[in-house]
This record gives sequence, structure tokens and C-alpha cells, in this order.
Amino acid sequence: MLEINNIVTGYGDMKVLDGITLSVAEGETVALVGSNGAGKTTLLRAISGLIPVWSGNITFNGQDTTKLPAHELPALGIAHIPQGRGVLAQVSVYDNLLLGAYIPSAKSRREESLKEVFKIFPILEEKKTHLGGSLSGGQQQMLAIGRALMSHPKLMILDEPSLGLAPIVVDSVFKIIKDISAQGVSILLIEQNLVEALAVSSRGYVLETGRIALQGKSADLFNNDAVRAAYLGL
Amino acid sequence: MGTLLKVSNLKKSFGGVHALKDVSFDLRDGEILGLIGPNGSGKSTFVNTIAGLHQPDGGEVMLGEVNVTGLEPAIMARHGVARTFQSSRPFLNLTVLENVVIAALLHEKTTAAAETLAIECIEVAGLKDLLYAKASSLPIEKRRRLDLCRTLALKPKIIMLDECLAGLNPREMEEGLDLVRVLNKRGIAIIFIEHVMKAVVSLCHRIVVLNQGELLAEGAPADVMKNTKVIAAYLGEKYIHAGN
Amino acid sequence: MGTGIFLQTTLNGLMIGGVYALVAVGLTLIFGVMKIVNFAQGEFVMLGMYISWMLAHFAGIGPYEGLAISAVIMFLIGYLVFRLLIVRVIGKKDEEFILLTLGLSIFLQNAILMIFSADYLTVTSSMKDSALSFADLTLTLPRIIAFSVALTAVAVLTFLLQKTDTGRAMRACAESREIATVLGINPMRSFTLAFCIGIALAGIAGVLLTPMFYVYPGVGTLFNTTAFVVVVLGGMGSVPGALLGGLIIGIVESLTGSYVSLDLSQLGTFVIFLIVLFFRPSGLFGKRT
Amino acid sequence: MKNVKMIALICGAIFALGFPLVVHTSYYIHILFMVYLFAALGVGWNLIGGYGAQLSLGHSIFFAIGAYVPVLLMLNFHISPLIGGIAGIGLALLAAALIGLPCFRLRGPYFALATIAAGEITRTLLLHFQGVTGGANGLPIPFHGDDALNLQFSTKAPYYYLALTLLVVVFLLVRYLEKEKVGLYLAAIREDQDAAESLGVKTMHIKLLAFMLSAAIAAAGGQIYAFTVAYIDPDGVASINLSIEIATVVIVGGIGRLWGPVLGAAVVILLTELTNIYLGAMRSGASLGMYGLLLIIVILLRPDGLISLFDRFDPELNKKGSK
Repeated sequence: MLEINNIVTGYGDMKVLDGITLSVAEGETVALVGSNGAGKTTLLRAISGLIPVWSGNITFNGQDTTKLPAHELPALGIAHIPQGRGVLAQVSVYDNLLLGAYIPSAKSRREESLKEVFKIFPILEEKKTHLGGSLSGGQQQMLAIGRALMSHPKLMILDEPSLGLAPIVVDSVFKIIKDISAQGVSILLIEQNLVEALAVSSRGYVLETGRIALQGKSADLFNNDAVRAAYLGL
Repeated sequence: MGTLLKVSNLKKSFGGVHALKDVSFDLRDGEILGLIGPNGSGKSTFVNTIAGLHQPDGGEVMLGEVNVTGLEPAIMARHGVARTFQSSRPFLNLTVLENVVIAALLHEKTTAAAETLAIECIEVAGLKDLLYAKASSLPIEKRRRLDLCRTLALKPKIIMLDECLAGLNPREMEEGLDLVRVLNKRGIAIIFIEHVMKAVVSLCHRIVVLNQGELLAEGAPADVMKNTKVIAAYLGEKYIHAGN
Repeated sequence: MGTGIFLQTTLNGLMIGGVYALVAVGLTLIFGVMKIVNFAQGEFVMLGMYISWMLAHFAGIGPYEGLAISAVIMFLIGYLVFRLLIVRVIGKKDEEFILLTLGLSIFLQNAILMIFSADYLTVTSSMKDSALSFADLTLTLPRIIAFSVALTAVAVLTFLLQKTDTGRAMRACAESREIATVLGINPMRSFTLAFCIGIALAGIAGVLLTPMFYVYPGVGTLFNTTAFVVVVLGGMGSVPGALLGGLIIGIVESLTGSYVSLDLSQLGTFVIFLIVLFFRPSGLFGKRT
Repeated sequence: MKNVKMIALICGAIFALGFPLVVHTSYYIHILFMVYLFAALGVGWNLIGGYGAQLSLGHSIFFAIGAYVPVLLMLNFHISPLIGGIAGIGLALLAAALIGLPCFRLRGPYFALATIAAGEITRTLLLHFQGVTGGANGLPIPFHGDDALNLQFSTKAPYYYLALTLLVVVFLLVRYLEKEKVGLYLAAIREDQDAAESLGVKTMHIKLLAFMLSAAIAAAGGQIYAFTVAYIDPDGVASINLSIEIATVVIVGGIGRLWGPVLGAAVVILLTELTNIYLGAMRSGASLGMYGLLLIIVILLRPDGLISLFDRFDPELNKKGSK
């Protein structure tokens, strides 16, 4: 469903990604791992159109999205949860969620979507009048995911959902990601937490300074010594 | 080895988030101390708080006998505590030489003397061919070198390197590590923040691990890396149970 | 001086403060959503005054009858300015925007001066001299109308921002252009709308002021600086803050004018401004950061 | 290339020095006087506004102090403006320190806003204390015959040379500073204030120093202007428009560039005078409107200023990067 073909991009005149080819199939969960500065976040931003792609192309469900303005991508079914969760801190939880259903296709059924999200995350209903920024880290992550669900995405892109969360909260976040995936939503995930990332995904890519160093089944990557070495230096 | 920098009970929070809860450790003369921890564990906050960019909410930082808690960045630089930024921040519209001269002026009175010192540092950093190149024209690897070079020109006692290898390929990373070793051989103690563990393990004499703003472990690299708490923090709780 | 005069002065200040609030709300909306300070806001008030004068002079439409027409014209002028100028400096350095709008401010002032000369013009309205009295206090009708319309406009804007999708999108852009984008919001659309509404509000304020003030090319300068003060006082980007700030400044000016010296009426404002800027740059009602 | 530059410089010097000897029309001399004055003000403003990137919109304060102090001292106490001028510059330095100390804690538009407010306070005070300043009526300087000690001359030429001298002195000073510690530190502040701090640059000190120097230059300009036109009033020497005009000259020419304000002053003053000649008679506002229009056009089309048009001819610049 998502096909990335040999893309090169960066910031200003600084090249960050040097020919990345990657795909995510329908219903699949794919993990993207690699050290800081390898270009993981840049790749996600390129997919979402937040930075221009220098060369190569990206297609989503057969449609070339390389040159589309970023704000048109959510309507195609891509929901991007940026690093740091992307919760609007000055906006109430309720309005955050409504904004998740800003695109026309989601707007018409946003009342029922809201009910579904509140069913998954009862805490959000409890706190719906609170400002996004007043929530705890874990609640913010739930809000970010809940808001993405409001748009009924076909592909959800998550940038380090476990960042700065307590281990117990991380567990529940990954459980939710698994549930979402079980409903048929494709997921592309960046994660430092190697075990969790490879546990929820079926395939993974290891990014190393702008290139794909390794790829394969998550289980294989999990037992790969090179991957462990990259993370622990052992 | 004597203690160069003593950090006791350092605290810092932003809004309701406790970025540093209660961090204490020492940096010894001439050592390279690795500061590691998962994203968001408070490493950068630590560097920024020591360097004076943030005011600590509590705790004490002693540089030798001098209390340097909460001093301004410019004063910290004068005390011999230099730092680089996580995202490389050279003065983009200035030349390499000008970038380093600005730092060298901290101790040199005239621009001529500063230029001499700057060129010396630039040679150490291996940027001699690029004296008059604008910093904006440099690739990331050279920018990182320029960052290091600027701190060197401050004639510091301590350099805090905040992910100075991020964005480099393995070969460049090796060269970067060599440069850090060269600085260290000049008697400069180094606090080294890095994500690539291989680099940390090969470079550092000692490692301190932060997790969620707290000190998780401290010790020799090999020992710390075997510490189950550290593995759990990095790779996830389950990695340990997965039979490794 | 007795309490009667004090109350009268305060009340006069309050009424005019409503109009200041209106100018400032436009400015704060533009700043809040686009993170840029429009240094020509006062000149748009001036344009509003001239439009009102032209409607009265050429078409015989009084300021209140023509309020809606003037607002629409100002909205369109805002759109034109946005497409021609503003759009080109979005995302550039602060200085470029400051200088661009400063240039615009000087240009508009002098273009009007060339067209209309420096003559003081007046707009008459049948309601101009009507007044309401209560006990010892008297309020002229134009002041009451200006105050009420200003409050209504702020209320409508608040409703728009809080309760509509368009408003939510603007608030999303205000906080993070990037987050808004990944939610499917076109930031440029929100920016355009915020700017045009901000200009229309300045225009409405101008129309409301015509029965009370002389219309001349330099009149905007008066409101420019006042609007900055109000916006900083209320917290840059905060609509309720701008409303409160406007009322406070109106009262302060009125009191300084009658108790200290008329020609120093703005001085109090500036001093308050500097004090707030230095000690609470986030404004009296803004959040501390 | 170096020769071409040298020749151009010598021709320029001959032109500037010889102009009043050949041309006696005081109108033309006055135009060039204004070019030099604004070039000097611009070069001074550039110190803080350009090199340090702190957009001051309150330089009229220092211009006004420089104008009012020596005039008041002369009119009231018969003190020679040569001494009064020093007092004016001293007071301007003090004012700059008082304004800069709190204002430099602010960044971006806040700093600009604070300087505007400070400027408006100055103007309001000048208007208010009529007993001393003459209020809105201003202060005429009566002419008592040629008297160098009192800066009174019956022809325009001496004022012309005064302005020229100011420009040359200021230009050489800034050219020197540009390469020195202050200049490099200012560049560092402009590029990245936090990074500059981390390299031991006391940004507050440096900004204050540049601001005070630039204020002193504005005060000197104010004095020369006051005695040349022999009349000062708050709208003429203390208005926000004056502050903006000074900034405009620099922006149009090239912000943060040594020759920028000189080129900018030439272009802006000549264009506004042309506008005055062709439109001024029938329309007021034309020349000031020109400032606005130029500012808009340059910001939109050439934010680096007109001086950047010459960059391609300068091989040294192309080799060594920005200067």
C-alpha cells in the first residue's frame, strides 16, 4: 500500500536520506529501527510530505504522493503521529479529538468515532475538557493515537510512541498498537525500544546514516547480532 | 585521579515534567565519561543545566573548589566548561576560521593572536583546507568537527559533547572518535553523550546511565552494559526474559 | 475632583477601551495564528475610517448603516494585502515581516495623504450627539454603540475560534503549523482567514471611531502603538487578554488625560507597556513560560 | 579588480570633496548633505541593527537628544555646541544604556516594540515640557552671523563638510570594528545567540556596547542636523518615522554590510528628492511614501539589499564567503 522508491532528501543542503526503498503492505506492521541521527524521523517526515523529497518517489495505494502538499495526505488515509506525540497543548482534549476528524470523510461520522475512541481510552472522556498539555505523558500518547483513529486511517505512522514513558505505560501503548493493527490498519513505526518494536511488527528495517543497512522478518532481526551490537555495543 | 566536576542532587523540571530528578556523580581529571540513556531520559537537559542554559531547580555543581551552580553559559565557558549542541550549531554565514576565532577570542586579546590559536585548533580538527569556507557549505561531518574545534579553542578543562556523532556514517564516526581521543590526550576531560553504544563502549573510561531523569547505573562500560536494568531500559523489559 | 468626574472619566475610558480592544483583538489574532506582528494594524483602522467617510460622503450611507459594507471591503483589502505581500514573507525571519509591515504602514499613510491631503475630515451621523444620562453620568450614543459592537465582535470571534471547525483549525495552526498539517489542515488557508479577519476587525473599529474622531492620514499611528500595548498587556495571541487589555488601557488613558495632563494621556500607556514587557513579557493574562 | 575599486574610491573622494567648490546651488549641496547624514546614521544603526541583528526602531531618541541638548545649552546658557555636542553624546550614551539594559532581555519583535515605545515616550515628553523644549512649536536657532564656535555658517558648504567628516569617521570606525572582537562577537550574536554564549561571549555586554556606540553616532548626526536646518521640533527629530527612515536606508542598501547604508542613503535620498521634485509640488506625502514603497520592494525582492547586486563582481567575496 505504501511504496517508497529510492528517495533522497535532507534539510537545506544537508543530505540525510540517501536512497531509501521501503514498503508497507496492507494490514502490515513495519518497524523502523536505528540509532539517533540515522534519519528515521526524516524518513517519516518525507512520507508525510512535511519535507520535500529531492529524488525518488512515494506512492500510496497506487497514487503518487511525492509532490502532494502535506495537508492533503490525511484525506488519503495517512495519519502521522509526530515525535513528542504532537498533542496540541493549548487545545482541549475534546477539541484535539475533533481536529482528528477534520478531513471531510471523517467529519461526517465523528460522533460515533468519538464514542469508539472514548471506549478504547475512557480516561480521555474523563478529561475531555482539560487542555492537551495538562495530561501526563502516557495520556498524551493515548490522545495522539485516539486523535489519529478519529480520521479512520488506512496507514498510521508513529514516531517513537514510547519516548519518555514509564515502562508500564509503554506496555499498554504497544498493546493498543497491536489492537489497532488487528483491526486491519497498516502501521509504520519508529522505535528505540527494540524488543517492543520487533514484537508488534512482522517486518523491520534497520536504518544506518541515511541508508537501509538490514531488513527482514522481525523475529530474525531480533536475534541478529549486528542489531544487538548496534544498540548495546556488545 | 582527582575529582574535576562534582554534581550533587541536580534537579530540573519543565512545567510538571521532572527532566532531572536527583542526579549526582563525579567527573574525574582527564577521563572520558559516557552519559547514556534512552531518548527523553534527561541527558541533554543535564548538559544544558550544567552549561547554564537552564537554571537548576536544586542541587549543586562544583568545579574543583568553585561552586558553579547556575552560572550563565558565557561564565561557564570562562571557567573552562565547554559544550556542543545536539544539533550542530556553527555560525552558518561565517567562515570556518571566523567561527573558531570567535571562540579563541575568549583567551586571546588580539584578533591576530586569536587567529593563530584558531588555525592551530583547525589543524587539529583536520579542517585546514576549509579555513575560508562558509560553515553553511560544510557537510554534517565537517560541521560536527567545527563544533569540536570551536570548543577546543576555548582552552577548556571539560568538554560536554551532546551527540557529536549523530548523523555520521560508521567511517566518519570512527574519525570523530579519534578526534575526541586527541582532545582527551590534551588533558581535557570529556562528558560524552551518544546513542551508538559501540562508540560509547570503545571510547569511554566510565559510563553513567540516566533513565527518566534518574541515575540508573554507573561503572565501567563492560559492566554497565551487562546490567539488566540498563538492558531493560534500552531494549525493553522483555529482552531479558526473551532468554538472552 | 469628585467621584462623579472620576466615574465619568472611567466610563468614557471603558467605552473607548472597547474600540482599542477591537483593534488589538485583530492584531492578536494575526499574531496568535501566524506568529507575526502586524505593524500596520493602525493604518487599517485609518483605512476603515476613510471607507466610512467615503460611504457617507459619496453614497450618503452613515457609518452604522454601512458597517457591514465597510467590514466586507476591509476583509477584501486584507485578502489583497495577504496575497500580494504577506504570503511572501511567511516562514522568513521576524525582521523581514516587521520591516515589510512597517513599510506598508508608511506607504498606506502617505498614499492616503496624497489622495485626500492632510485635511481633517468628519463623518456625521444623526446619532452623533444623542446621549444617555444616568444620575450624573452621561454617555454619548456613538461611544455606547462602539463599545457594544466591539464586545459583540469579540464575542463572535471567540465563538468562531472555540466552537467551529474553522476556529479549531486556526487554533491548531496557532500552536503548531506542522501538527495542523498532519491533521489535514491547510495552514495557508487558516493564515489567510486569520489575517483577513484581523484586518476586518481593525476596519470595523475605524468605522466605529469616525463619529468620535477626526479622520486624517496619520490617525492610525495613534492606534498602532496603543494596539501593541494592549496586545502585550493581554498576552500576545490571547483574545480575551486583548479585550481586557483594551479596556484597561482605555481607562488608564482617560484617567491620565484628565488627572495628569491631556497631552500625556498616552504616556501612562507606554510606561505600563514597558513595565509589562520587562517583567511579564507573556502579558498580564498570558501564561508564564 | 582591486585597481578598479581603488580608482572608484579616489573618484568618489574627489567628487565629494570638490562638489561644493564647483556647485553652489544650496539645494544640491543640501541633498548630498542629507545623503551623508543618513549614510552616517545608517552605518551607525547597522552596528546594532545589522551586525547584531537587534532591530532598533527607537534611534530617533538619540538623534533627538543629540539635537536638543546642544541647542538648549546654547540658547539658554550660551554654551558652544562644540561642548554641548559632547554633553549630547554623553546623554545619548546614558540613554542607550538605560534603554538597552532592560530591552536586550527581549528578543525578536518584542525588542522592536520596546524601542518604539521608548521613542514615543521621548517624543511625548518633548511635546509636554513646552517651557523648555518649545513643545510642538519647536526651537528655532537664531542666526547671528558666521561663527564656527557656534556652528553657524551663512553657506551650506561647512555643514556639508561636517556631515561628510562624520560619515568618514563613522565608516572607518565601523570598518575597523567589523574585523575586531566586537564585530566578530556581534556576528556570532546575529547568527546564534545561545551558541555565542556557549563560546564565552557575554552577549548582553556586546549588544550594549554596540547600541551605545550606535546611539552616540545618532546623537552626533542629530547635532549636525539641528544646526544645519537651524530649527528642531519633536516631529522632525523625535518621530518614529525618523527611526524607520534610518532603518530603511540600511535595509535598502544592505543590512549588516559596510557599504550597504552608504548605497542605501544615496538611493533613498535621491529617489525621495526626485519624487519631491516631480510630485512634491502638488502632493504632500510622496517622498515619505517612497520610503514605505522602497522598504516593501526591497524586502520582497532583495532582502539582502541593493549592495548584493554588486557581489558577483567581487571575486574576493566569492572566494572567501560573506564578509
